[in-house]
Amino acid sequence: MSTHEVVTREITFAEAIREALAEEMRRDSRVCILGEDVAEAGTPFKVLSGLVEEFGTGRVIDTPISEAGFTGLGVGAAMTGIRPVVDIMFGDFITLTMDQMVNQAAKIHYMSGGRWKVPMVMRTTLGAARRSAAQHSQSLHAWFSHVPGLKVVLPSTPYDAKGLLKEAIRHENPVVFFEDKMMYKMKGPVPAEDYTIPLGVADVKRAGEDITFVATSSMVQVALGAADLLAEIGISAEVVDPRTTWPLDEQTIVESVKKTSRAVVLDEGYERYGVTAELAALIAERAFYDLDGPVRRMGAMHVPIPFSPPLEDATIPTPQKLFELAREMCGRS
Amino acid sequence: MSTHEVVTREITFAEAIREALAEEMRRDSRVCILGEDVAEAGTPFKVLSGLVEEFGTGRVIDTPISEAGFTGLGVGAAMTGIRPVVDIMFGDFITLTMDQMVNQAAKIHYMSGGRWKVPMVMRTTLGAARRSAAQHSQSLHAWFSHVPGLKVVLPSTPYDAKGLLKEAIRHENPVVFFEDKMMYKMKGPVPAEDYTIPLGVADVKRAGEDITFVATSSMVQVALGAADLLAEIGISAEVVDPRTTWPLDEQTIVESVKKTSRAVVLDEGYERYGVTAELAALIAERAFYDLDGPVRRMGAMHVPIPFSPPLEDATIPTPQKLFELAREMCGRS
Amino acid sequence: MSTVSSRTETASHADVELWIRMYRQMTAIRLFEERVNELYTRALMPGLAHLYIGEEAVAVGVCEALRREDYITSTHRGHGHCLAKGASPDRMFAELLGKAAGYCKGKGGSMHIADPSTGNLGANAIVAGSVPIATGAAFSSKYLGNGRVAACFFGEGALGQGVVYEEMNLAQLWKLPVIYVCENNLYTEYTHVSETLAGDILARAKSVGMAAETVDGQNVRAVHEAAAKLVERARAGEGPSFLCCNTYRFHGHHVGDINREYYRSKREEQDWKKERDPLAVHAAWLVAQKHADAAQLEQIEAEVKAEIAKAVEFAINAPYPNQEEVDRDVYA
Amino acid sequence: MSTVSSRTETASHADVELWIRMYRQMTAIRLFEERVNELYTRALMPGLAHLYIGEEAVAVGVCEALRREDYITSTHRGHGHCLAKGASPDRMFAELLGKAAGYCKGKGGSMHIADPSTGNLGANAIVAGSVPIATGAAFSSKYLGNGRVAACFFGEGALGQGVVYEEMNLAQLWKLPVIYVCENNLYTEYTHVSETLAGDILARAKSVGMAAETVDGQNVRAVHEAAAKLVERARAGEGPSFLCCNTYRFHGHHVGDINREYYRSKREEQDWKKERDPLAVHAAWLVAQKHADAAQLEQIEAEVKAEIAKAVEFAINAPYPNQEEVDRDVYA
Ligand SMILES: Cc1ncc(C[n+]2csc(CCOP(=O)(O)OP(=O)(O)O)c2C)c(N)n1
Ligand SMILES: Cc1ncc(C[n+]2csc(CCOP(=O)(O)OP(=O)(O)O)c2C)c(N)n1
Ligand SMILES: [Mg+2]
Ligand SMILES: [Mg+2]
Repeated sequence: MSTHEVVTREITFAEAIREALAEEMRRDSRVCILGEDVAEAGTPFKVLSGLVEEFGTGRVIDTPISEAGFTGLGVGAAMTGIRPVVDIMFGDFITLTMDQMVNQAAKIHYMSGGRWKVPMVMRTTLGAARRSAAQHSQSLHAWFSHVPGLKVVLPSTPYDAKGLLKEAIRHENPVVFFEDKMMYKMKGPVPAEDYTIPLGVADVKRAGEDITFVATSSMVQVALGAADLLAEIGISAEVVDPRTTWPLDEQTIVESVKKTSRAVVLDEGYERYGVTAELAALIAERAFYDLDGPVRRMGAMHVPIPFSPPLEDATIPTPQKLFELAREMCGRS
Repeated sequence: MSTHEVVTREITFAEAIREALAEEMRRDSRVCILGEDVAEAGTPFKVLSGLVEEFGTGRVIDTPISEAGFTGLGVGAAMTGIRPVVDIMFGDFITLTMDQMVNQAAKIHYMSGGRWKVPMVMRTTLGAARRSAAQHSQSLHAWFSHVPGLKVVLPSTPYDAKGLLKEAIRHENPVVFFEDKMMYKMKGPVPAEDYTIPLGVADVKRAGEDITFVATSSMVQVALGAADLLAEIGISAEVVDPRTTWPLDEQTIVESVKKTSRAVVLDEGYERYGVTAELAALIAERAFYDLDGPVRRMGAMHVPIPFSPPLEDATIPTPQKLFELAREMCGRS
Repeated sequence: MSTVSSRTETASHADVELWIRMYRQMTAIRLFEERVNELYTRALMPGLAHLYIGEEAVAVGVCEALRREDYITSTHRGHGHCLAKGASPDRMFAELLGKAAGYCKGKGGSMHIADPSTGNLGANAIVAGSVPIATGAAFSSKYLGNGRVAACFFGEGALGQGVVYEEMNLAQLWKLPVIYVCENNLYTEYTHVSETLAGDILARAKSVGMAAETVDGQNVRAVHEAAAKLVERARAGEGPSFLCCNTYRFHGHHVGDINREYYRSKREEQDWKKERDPLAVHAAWLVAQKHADAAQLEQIEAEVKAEIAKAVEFAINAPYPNQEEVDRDVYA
Repeated sequence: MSTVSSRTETASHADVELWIRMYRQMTAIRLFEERVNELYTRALMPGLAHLYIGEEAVAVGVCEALRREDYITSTHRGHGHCLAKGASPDRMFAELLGKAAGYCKGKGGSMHIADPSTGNLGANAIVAGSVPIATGAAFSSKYLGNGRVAACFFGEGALGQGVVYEEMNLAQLWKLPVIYVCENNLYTEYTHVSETLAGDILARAKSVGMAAETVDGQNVRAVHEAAAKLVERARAGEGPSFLCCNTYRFHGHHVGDINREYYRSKREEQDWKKERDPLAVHAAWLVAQKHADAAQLEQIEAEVKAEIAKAVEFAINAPYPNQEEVDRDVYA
């Protein structure tokens, strides 16, 4: 659970995002939004509804379908005094922005010997289960996590979403912010007061003793669901949410596993060469002498996400699957 | 060492690539090459010199500087009866082709329920140390390894390069083939006879007892160099080269580590969320009960590759660094 | 704009057959899409779908100018292209419902229907994603000398994507037999074209030296005549071309886009539906020219309706794929 | 093509000063690049470099039309742009040698020199990579209302990259103060422009409605006059423009590209060097118009030579960065 005390209201994840943007745009006139159908439409997910009415089309800017074009424009704008928040509707479309983000945004500060900086945010989505098929369901955040110069945020609650997004907007580096499309309607407590959450600090979403689940974004709910089921059979699971894959709060993760001696890492991206690989390798290295058994991984099945509902459902980790795995790991199968 | 017997000549890595292409182009008139400065120039690395003279500009085709454009054209051509080999000069430029490779090439077979296929090869490069700075020195193969539907090849010798490239060209799926720029002049034995090497079969480049180095591409030489140094102090290192990161020959890797009980994984990409993470996670899971100590990782330092020689040199694993790490792991520090 | 030559007086039997067939094909698309909307509303279809209603003349006019072995590539709004190129509604509906009998075993869904047997290289959910693929198919045709032509459908929104310009340059440099068919329906999702495209659409194709023309996309004969000429040109080795079809989608961006007044007026929609419905335009012409009478057209509609109903029935009753299908077809 | 207006009769003192300064700047670039080549040949420079010799009039003509706080973006062939915008040769040479005193502490090298103090957003080793960045800088200028203009240099090879068309569309839609300066030197590495670009270069800009013109890139006054007009236009809020400068690189694609006959003839090179050397053209004009005499020009050359020699000396003797620098500046 978060350590903040002032919890006043329940709002949705989408509202948390919108509030973060509105507050930062009020605070700093250099903050603007660029993306497809972000203005009057407020995005297809309606996450930005109302912003153009408050800030006008000079700051909430509809673009052509030019992901590379407006992302790259955002890089140049960030270098020269603007703080753009670039909206990439589906995370699958980051494929079109890799040159801008990786060869430009991530490297400019370093290549210029620290003389230019790129304070921009890319907001995009991840996650399957919407029956959107292979080109609208990917979780490709592992790619950006692999690239020095970028920071990568994966909020799992409205509280985290708001605090992390405000921090990202104020940040001096390019930050990629991944939102699970399936989470937009999820509600949670969010203080009305201004707050930010630093990048690189994990959050223990549930304390436990017997096994650690390290889970990101959408998978935090899966982990919490499994923890509930496990509690019923007397197994106490700890759920650690890194919140950012880079910087990565290694210490919180490793300490949890040292305490519980068992770990499952979960992430909605593909397992292979993905986030679960890094987390598992980290734990296996740094908690080596405390582990009771191998670290286990759960991620998307290594297939393009199928359209057909029964097939799609089979590709994603579920609380039930995690429950069964954890029960077995704790010797209760 | 490779298991082939017929070793007749020493040729360079670049010659091996060229021979593979020439032989396959002679064998199959559908094979053609598309890329920047591939024809008369034979690429800036001169890897393709002579091919246009034999096959003409109808099959060795100079393109505009349109990486997305000609890669995507290659996808469509592969679907309709051609077997294109697309040449992306520097691996850093794959950023421009991600949509074509990931949203299209990798998924078309699956999305069409197996009805279309994409038998194309992308050849590109990896590796630092050429004083080419941050946009011409990356090793980004982890990205493609993360994506189901693609296969990823990383040859480390002229022998492997030729056999794997011929296999890739005959293959029915999209294959990405990464060549270390620094290896083009390296010589090695290559049979004159036609041969191919299946994708997904690791090669033990050196047998040993005390520690396993799992190393890819350029890092195989680093591992062999360290193994030589270790031999001098009585430590016997085994060097396993997976040759393809996908499919991955898990069994050969895991068996080696079970035998030696110690492992270092090496890859020239960034360590974080990269190939070393997958290899380390795999070993830590499947050889868990046989490991003497944690699996260790060596990859590029997590920084954009600097231009300045002393800085660049500090970012890359070396035989000396690996030697020292291995010595310590074997309790001899 | 090309105008339709008035061949009325001298209309051959084949012409009339073609015109009637085009009417039937447009009707099939219209009725297909209406059932898609209904399946969505009744919560029988997983996910969303983008209806082609209002734009039928484009797909039909172009595809009737192609041979079966010619290629097309399609978009997120792809049912019309797929039907026009010859796919059957039953397997299409099955695909839309994620059933094993679908063209892609249910793995692709609405946005990815593909069918090698009719030369359909696939719908594509990446805007402009199929433009390189069509160009590549044209490259193959030229390389193999098999005389095939590729028609590449995309919305005007795709002109925001740089890869389109890369492909047009390549196609023109190499004289590839591809026709770029731009369906300018005035909107990219919820944004008017005037906010997303500067300058002139045709000029973009002409700048690489490509033949380019605009046609009334609500007039199937106009589309067909223009397309036939460009296809012939491409087949004769004279290179690529660009055909801008001015059209309009009568419904929302997708089936769930119901309240549209914040981005376009009801009035605008009504005007298009009333004045420029491609089916009505063509029907009126057929009747006026006495190529068909009202009864004949109603008969066609009834036949198509029955076929579509059967197709929906088939799809609803078809089984889902087995779970083991999930990791098949990843690699060939 | 724009032609240079003949202001000779009425040349003001300021004009003459400008013309002389342009000569000095071109000379500085020429001599700088000659030393780069020499450093490479003597194996004192790590890696490769792309020389700007032959193209000096473009960078100088454009940059003399800009203010210090205006922005430029540059390319792999970027030393000329950097010098023309006001950078000092000593820190540039230091960067080229990977020394700590370099503009980027040696971390960038030849292909990444950047300098905020002169508005240089950076050279870029991705062809067309800086086009979005310049457009973004122009976006900022407009957003902040600070009156700055961005000049975006790129080779004609960059026109192969789709992102250029995305940016031109955005810039024109939003009337951004950016000037796209295309350096058409006829080759992309080892391939002639006729093999890589179909159609007409200017038409590509004009297709989005952008003002576009071509100028003789070997005539520094012609470049300057055209650029000054476009910069003024941009500063006045009239939007972006495109300036195609016809030019030629006298040396290889990079310092190691010695045998070039397989892609262009010695004859072609000699003709350009003899007839169209931008320094010679401008010197001849200055002398013919009596704005300078030979002695004055020699004097300039001598001064510049001495400055460059000192700069090289400085760079050679400068220390490399400390090893601890390697992981600094990854994050701000
Ligand atoms: C690369 C990419 N960006 C954004 C989207 C989201 N999207 C789907 S359809 C669409 C609008 C397409 O407009 P247009 O090309 O004109 O086709 P239309 O829908 O009008 O037929 C957008 C933005 C997408 N699918 N792909
Ligand atoms: C995206 C990308 N593709 C390829 C290259 C390799 N490359 C470097 S310079 C160059 C040619 C550039 O030609 P042009 O833009 O005309 O500039 P010029 O060298 O003639 O000044 C190429 C292909 C690159 N640096 N970036
Ligand atoms: Mg549209
Ligand atoms: Mg050039």
